[in-house]
Amino acid sequence: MTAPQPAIQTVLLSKSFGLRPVLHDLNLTIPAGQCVGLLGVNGAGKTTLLRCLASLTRPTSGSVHWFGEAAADKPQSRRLIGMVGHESRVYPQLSLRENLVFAARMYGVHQPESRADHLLQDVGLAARASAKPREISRGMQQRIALARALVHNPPILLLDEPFAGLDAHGSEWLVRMIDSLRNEGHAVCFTSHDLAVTQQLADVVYELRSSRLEKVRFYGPNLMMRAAA
Amino acid sequence: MFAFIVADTLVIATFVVYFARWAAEQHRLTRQAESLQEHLARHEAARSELRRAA
Amino acid sequence: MNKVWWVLQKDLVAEFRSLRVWPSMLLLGVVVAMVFGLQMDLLPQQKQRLVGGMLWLAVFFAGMAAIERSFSAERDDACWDGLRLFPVDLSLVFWSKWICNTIALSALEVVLFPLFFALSHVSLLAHPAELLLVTMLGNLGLSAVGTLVSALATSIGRGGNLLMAVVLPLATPVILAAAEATRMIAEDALNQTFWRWVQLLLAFAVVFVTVGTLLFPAAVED
Amino acid sequence: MSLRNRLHAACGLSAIAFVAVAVWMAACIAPTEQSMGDIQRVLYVHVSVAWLGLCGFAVMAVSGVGYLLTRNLRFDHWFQSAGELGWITSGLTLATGSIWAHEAWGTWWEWEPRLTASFVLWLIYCAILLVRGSLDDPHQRARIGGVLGVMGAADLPLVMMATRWFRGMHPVSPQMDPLMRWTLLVNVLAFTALFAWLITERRKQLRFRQSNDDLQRTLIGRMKCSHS
Repeated sequence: MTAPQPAIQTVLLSKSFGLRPVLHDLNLTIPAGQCVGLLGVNGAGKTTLLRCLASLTRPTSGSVHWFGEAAADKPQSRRLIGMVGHESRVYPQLSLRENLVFAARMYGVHQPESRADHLLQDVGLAARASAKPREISRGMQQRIALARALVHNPPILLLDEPFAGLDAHGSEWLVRMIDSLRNEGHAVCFTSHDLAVTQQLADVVYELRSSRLEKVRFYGPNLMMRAAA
Repeated sequence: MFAFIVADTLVIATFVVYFARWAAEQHRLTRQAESLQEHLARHEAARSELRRAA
Repeated sequence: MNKVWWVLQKDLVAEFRSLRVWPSMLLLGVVVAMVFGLQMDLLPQQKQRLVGGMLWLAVFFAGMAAIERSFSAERDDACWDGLRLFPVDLSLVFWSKWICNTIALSALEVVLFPLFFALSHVSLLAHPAELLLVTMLGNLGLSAVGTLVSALATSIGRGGNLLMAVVLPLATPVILAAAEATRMIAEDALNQTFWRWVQLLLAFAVVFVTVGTLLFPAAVED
Repeated sequence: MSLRNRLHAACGLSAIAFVAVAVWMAACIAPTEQSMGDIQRVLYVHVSVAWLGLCGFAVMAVSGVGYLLTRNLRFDHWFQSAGELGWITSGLTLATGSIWAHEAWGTWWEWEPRLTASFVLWLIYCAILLVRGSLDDPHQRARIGGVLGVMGAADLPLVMMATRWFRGMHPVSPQMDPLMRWTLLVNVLAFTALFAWLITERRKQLRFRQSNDDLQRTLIGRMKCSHS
């Protein structure tokens, strides 16, 4: 038997905007069941990297593979990806439940209504199912965004600054959530600039510096050692 | 005949102006390429110097 | 194929709940109609000649503003990214948006047609079937062009407004054909030329729906 | 100067010589038209640039499709140079046509089908170039250009048809003296040669610019690396 394909693999991934290089020849591999944390200062290119991994942005050169398949080759392979971005990606005019039902239908999920109810239960929003996204708090918005990303149970989960704007209670909930997803075998990649949470949650931590990835090891709380990845 | 002369002059003059702009741009690009190469070489030299020192 | 319907349904429900695009589109159309009405101090026959062109220009300007806004609405809360991540062929999304925009244009015309015909003292119901045909074909073509260009404009974010300037030259054939055909209806002169214009409208709609279906995935990239 | 550059220069010089011959033929060799007189000589250059305006669109559409299929910026260099020269030639079509109209019809402009069509064509060129000029990222520029180029090319026949049916006044293809036909042919060919030469030179220049940009990008990348 051959070794299982990694959930995400990038080969010499580069992206530049005009004259500005953002990512330079990145080789990143994330096997299934691993949680990867991405650190980096603002503007280091974390969001760009995540968007490239999700096939939302076309890399300038290099390629992204999901389970050995070239990303964005077939629309169907986008089913492998779930993503939570800065914004919630839910329609403000539709209720939370309607949003989830719509997403479930677009993903071709079996029985979209019951899947939506189930997810609302999971993220603890069942009581607010008929509320509109603008009527709920930031923490709840983060929950609905996660629910929307998980609607088709994707094996790869990408999270862009999932802890931003969450209080202690909210981030504790999110850590537990991500942890259980990882244990179920999902590959998770998240960006953050919160060292403590990253250290606690991630199996492997990279830092994005001057368009390159460096592997980070922690020695004691928040003491970092960098090495080229 | 006057209209003909005006029309042809206009067309040819436009092409000449386009070509002149092309030439100016070409000149600029050539100089830019030279200075970039120079920069790159200097940078390369500084780096190997550092490496030798280390 | 029912994915086309889901997106369309989502767009219509969202629009009916918030009413953020259609009322402003209708208002713009009515204002244009009023300005034309005030300026058209002409003999009835002259009005008949002009009404087609005026009408379709009003439809064009109000309609394109609406189509552009309906796309920028997708950009709020990054719903656009969510839409692009669905495992469906993006050409299907083009079809949903195209149908939705055609419905928007039709709604606009339901208001504008009586208004214009009243202003120019032209009977609306002389050739209802032909009028409906011309209008529908015109709408289909206009919304196909508008949808594709708005998608492009949305994909580049700021600076996208500039792109809407492309639509007018691209849409000249539809506006010209629809205006001429409407004029012929108003003047009660349905001859062979009229059917030629109808053919042109049909050709335009077919060409741009094809182009849109093929190019939409490239148009919405980032 | 390398052999290649010399070859390019030779091509350019022969294109220029060819244009000189064409202009001379239009001015001195072609017989004077009986009803219109010397004004008719404007036609030779007018038809040539009008043809080139259409050629520009064809090149743009083909290179736009090429880019969208391969995502290679090489195609975009073709696109940009064809766009610029197409814009220039279609603008010249309007100008020379206007001169002709002033002499022949006594008016600078008439909303006549072909005039309207070439005006619309020119507007599309303007819009495409303006939009492209406002974008910084080369790939984004190429993608937007590609889509718009294909749309414009698909629209072109429809614009022609619509305007032709609308009203008609422009001479389509009048009876011509064989010598006039030859002059016209030589003019079209000569200006096409000049056009082709300018396009290829401009394309080469755009590629040069891109290689400079690549160089600059690596330099920026290196500096970022060594500073941090």
